[in-house]
Amino acid sequence: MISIQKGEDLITITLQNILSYRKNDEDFINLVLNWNKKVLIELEGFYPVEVIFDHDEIRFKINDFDKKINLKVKMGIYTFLDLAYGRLNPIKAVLKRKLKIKGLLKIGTLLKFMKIFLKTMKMVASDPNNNYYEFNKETR
Amino acid sequence: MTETKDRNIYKKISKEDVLKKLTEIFEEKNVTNKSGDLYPYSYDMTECEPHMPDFIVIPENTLQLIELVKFCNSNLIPIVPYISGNNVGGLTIPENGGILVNFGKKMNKILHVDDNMMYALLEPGVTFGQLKKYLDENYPHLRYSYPFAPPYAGVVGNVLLSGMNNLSCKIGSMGDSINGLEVITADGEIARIGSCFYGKDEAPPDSWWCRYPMPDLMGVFINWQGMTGLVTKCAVQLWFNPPIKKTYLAIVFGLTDVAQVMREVGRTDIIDDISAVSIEVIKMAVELPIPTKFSGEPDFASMFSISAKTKNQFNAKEEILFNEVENLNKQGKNVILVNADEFVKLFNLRVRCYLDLPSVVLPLVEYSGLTWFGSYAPSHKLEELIEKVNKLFNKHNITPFIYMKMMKSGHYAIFRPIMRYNKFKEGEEERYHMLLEEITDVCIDLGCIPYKTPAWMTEKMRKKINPGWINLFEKIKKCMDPNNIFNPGRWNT
Amino acid sequence: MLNIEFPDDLISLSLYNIFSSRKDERKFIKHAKDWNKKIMLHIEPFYPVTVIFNGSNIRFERKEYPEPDMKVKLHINTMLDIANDRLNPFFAIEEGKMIIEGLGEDSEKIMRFYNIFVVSMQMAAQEPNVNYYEINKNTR
Amino acid sequence: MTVIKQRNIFEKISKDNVYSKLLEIFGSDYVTNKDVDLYPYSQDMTENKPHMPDFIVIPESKEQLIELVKFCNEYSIPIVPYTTGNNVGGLTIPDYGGIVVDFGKKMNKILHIDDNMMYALLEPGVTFGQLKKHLEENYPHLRYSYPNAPPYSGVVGNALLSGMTNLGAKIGSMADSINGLEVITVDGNLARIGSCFYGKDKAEDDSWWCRYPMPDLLGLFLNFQGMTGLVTKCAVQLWLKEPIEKPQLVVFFGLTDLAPFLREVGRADIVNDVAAFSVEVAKMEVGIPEPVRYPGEPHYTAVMPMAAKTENQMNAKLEILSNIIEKLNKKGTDIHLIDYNEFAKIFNLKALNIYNLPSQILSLHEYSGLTWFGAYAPTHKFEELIEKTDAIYRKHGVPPFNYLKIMKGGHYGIFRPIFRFKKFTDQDKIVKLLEEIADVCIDLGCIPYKTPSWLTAKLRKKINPGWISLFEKIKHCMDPNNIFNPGRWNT
Repeated sequence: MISIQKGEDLITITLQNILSYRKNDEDFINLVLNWNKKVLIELEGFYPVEVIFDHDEIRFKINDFDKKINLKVKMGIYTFLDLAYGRLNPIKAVLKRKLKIKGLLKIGTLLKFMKIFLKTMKMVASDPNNNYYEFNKETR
Repeated sequence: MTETKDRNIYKKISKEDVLKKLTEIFEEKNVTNKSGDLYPYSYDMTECEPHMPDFIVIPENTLQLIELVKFCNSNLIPIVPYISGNNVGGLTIPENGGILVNFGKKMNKILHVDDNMMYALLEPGVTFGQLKKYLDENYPHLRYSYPFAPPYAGVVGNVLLSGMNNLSCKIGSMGDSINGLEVITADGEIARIGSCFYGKDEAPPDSWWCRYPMPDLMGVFINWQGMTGLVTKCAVQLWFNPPIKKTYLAIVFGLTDVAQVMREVGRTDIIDDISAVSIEVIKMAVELPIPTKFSGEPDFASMFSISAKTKNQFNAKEEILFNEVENLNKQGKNVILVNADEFVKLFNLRVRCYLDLPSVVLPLVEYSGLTWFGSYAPSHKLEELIEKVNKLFNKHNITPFIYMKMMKSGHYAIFRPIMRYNKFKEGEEERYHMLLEEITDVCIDLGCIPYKTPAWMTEKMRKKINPGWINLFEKIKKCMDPNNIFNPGRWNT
Repeated sequence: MLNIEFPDDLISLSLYNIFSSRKDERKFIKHAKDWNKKIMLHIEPFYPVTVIFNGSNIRFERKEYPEPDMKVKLHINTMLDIANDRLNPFFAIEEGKMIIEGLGEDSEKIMRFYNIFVVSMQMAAQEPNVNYYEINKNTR
Repeated sequence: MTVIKQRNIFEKISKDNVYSKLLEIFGSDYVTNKDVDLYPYSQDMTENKPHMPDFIVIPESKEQLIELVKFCNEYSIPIVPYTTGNNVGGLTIPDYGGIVVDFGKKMNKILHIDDNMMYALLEPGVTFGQLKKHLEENYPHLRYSYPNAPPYSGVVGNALLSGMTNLGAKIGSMADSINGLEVITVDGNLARIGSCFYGKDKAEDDSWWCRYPMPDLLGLFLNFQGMTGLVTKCAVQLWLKEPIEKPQLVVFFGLTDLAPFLREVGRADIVNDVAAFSVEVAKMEVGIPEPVRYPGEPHYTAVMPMAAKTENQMNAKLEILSNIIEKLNKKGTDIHLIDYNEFAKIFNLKALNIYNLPSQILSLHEYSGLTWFGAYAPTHKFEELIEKTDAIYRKHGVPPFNYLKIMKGGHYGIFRPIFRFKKFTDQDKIVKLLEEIADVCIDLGCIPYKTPSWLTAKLRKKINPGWISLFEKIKHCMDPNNIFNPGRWNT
């Protein structure tokens, strides 16, 4: 079981929403547990958010980031959506410089991040049941 | 805030005799005077002064109501129409007591849907949820337009009070989409207004298709908040329901940039509905206790809903929208346009409560208090409105919730600051009301015209309205309701 | 100088309109005068009209003649395509969009027909100066 | 036909005293009581009974009119508003005499065009030609909507009486496009109605942008034919002029093929307007003196203004249009679509008269008489209306001149038989025909607009009593001495 900090700004809320989707899923927990890395995600036009994987916790920061960041990821909102909705393959995105990554050499970290984040994001996007009606039954 | 001047309404007849008459008209089970039953009708979510009604009656036909009106008119007893009490303006608080007529319970039938001429003939109690369900099941190719309100809110009330809906950018004020009314006037006479006006007694259900071209008597009942008579039937226009629908989300940086974005996109005349909300409103939907805007976050999010009959028509409209946004960015605006469905799914599905109307915005209604300044606004003043109102919110350090719309292809706009608060927290209501009054003054000075107006607001307006209008208003009110029995107190009557 | 009878049905009126714009033009007169032929023109979805060239007169009859010298059949939209140069008349014949009977090998007949009908309708369609304001000055 | 019961309007004050009062208010150059001047105001092109006014006045300010109304109310003298007298319903014939107020001469200014909120603030005398010219020269990106009427007819009158325009299929009745009014009521009270209602004595030019959401007092002056007060200013909505225009012509070979087409194209919401005419009208257009329809000619032709922002949008609309026609023809109609500009150039440029509005259809006005039954109509009754009126036309040996429209995205229709006639020879014949047609149409639910009083007399027999007494109540409240255009709606 992974605990994920509640987001309070647009981007963090989004990241939290995505990551929470799998927080009870075995594979996800195995990936994240004790990964202990810091990833800086920036959506161009918005602002960077630091995602801190700390033992069984995921936390976020939107300012005074840590000195040591393991991975920096930068992309535009359209790339973000294209990746989520499977219109763009991450490798191509990197080659086309649509997905800019600092720390490319740490292949291990990168692949793990992709498994943790991109894969989850696609799952959220493609989940058919994951719609408002299911979600807010009580309010309809 | 204006004190409601209490008047003794039982000079001519005793309360007991009134009760006797009411039970005679409506039967015992449809009449009550027990304070336990009356209490919920004595207030709404706003800060407007509560006041107990003396009786609640549940009518089921016009004959009962004719009898009631005649009785009340000869005994000077107030009549207050009520559907579901969801208005945000104290509109059904019986300021002088009297009889509250609850249409919601029994007079809530969908009498006819005209497939060809696209209208629905409704009793006053019909709700949005009910109408939507009925159309989806029986006339999927037709649609009504839905407001930013709960599904259990009333259709007819919203229409008669020029409410908003999610086709506003296409069709404008609901006042323009009423085809006909059946009303009971003070003398207990029943009149059918609109194209349904032929026929001595009943009108055929297929005759409720237009408001014009005969002398427009309907105006006498539109936006009058029940002050001129009791509406017992209302025909509203429906629209063809196009197969293709998509909503775009424009994320706008810069406090006032959203104004020009709405104006320009509104004029393109390709959008069904344009609404814009402060970023805080979006975050509220995610159920953050006190949503605040962080630097780097955009100031407003604007929703554009597009519909089309064919793929080509949709693409053509999409192209026009893209070009428009591109132009705006060329002019130095900072607008990011994304597919709302895609974005919201990743962001947080709760935000769909702004896309799938009617809907309950839990974080908005879960508070004990809710109030607003809802107004029609001159679109060239939006920048100034946003800036000044934003300042006021900050001054009182209350989270700014601003909701705007572009109406009828850009012919006018809607400006609507909203506030939720805790009624029972000491001093809270006063604090919010002070802000609301300041906002009201600023907006009215800039030419905003509030709708669904509480009495304290109409009093401010009366000071600004030209005397000729006031005279005419009083003249018609007196002509229609000489004894002031119809929802007295509204517009300070 | 030719005189063209003023007809009172839709199609003849159109032909009248087309011809009269050229009725004083030498080239047109040369072809139309003394042609003495009956040309049956059927513009679909309308009805057949027979144009009768007789000396210096042109008349219209709203009916099929027993044996006209020529039968021409085409759809109104084909006619407009030809008139506005979107369709080459000869391709129109090839593609069966314009059906002509009785053209034979008589090259003079072809020349006359082409000039009187096709050229005239093209001139009418493309004449820039003839616009409604010129014609209806008095009513504006 | 109803006969108008006369009343002596100079009981309380002598005609001479009225005259001197009028001179005092308007100045001698702008008041007349000479028969030669009065005569043209005593009649219009219709069959409605002529009646001489007693005075014509030409106002130039509301102050004058306030004084006039107070005076007339005190002495119960009728006031009849007049702009250009082009209505086809005897609406400005002073049934009881009195004073005709001619707005057309001096109160005819375009006071303000609001580029952003897209409206025009007008005095009652502004004409369509004038407004169109002003927009084309100063605001080429904006447009108004124009009726099938001469350029010299009045904009405000048409808007206040729910007239037709060439945006009808898109925006519906003109009543829905009025943003605000300035009116003088019977007590000489000057009221500003609509979003312009703020401001004690004057409203800002940029404040005339909406009719709602305050209590709707505007209705009191819509379709009342001047019976409730004098309108002195009116704001009407304008629309963005779309760069691409491709009018289409549709021809209908089956007598009633037009009906389902109007319904379908209406709800498809792709055309600005549909102006459908009997083919006889199209032939009259190009100057056939006594047009008749020949076998093989279509029964109806429709001209449809279509506009778009981009080529793609236009093509998308045309695609939808041809799909509709294809679908209908599969069901047995015989309908064909033709590019109108191209066709007109081949056929006869005069035909563009029907498209380039406002315009004067000479052949319609060259006769001494012109009348009609113009009505809002239930679209599911179109077939029946066409068939029954067609039969009546034949019975009377008159060529059918019908004019149909679809309104506001298909929500309702317009059915309008028109008659031109020689006043002095065949008026009686035409009136008989007109009455028969009126009866049939009203029975089928049609609601006439710009109604002459003989027609409202028929309506009153069918309208529910509640409506009538509410109408009387309002009329009495607004005009207790019945001075405002008395006789309209049989008041």
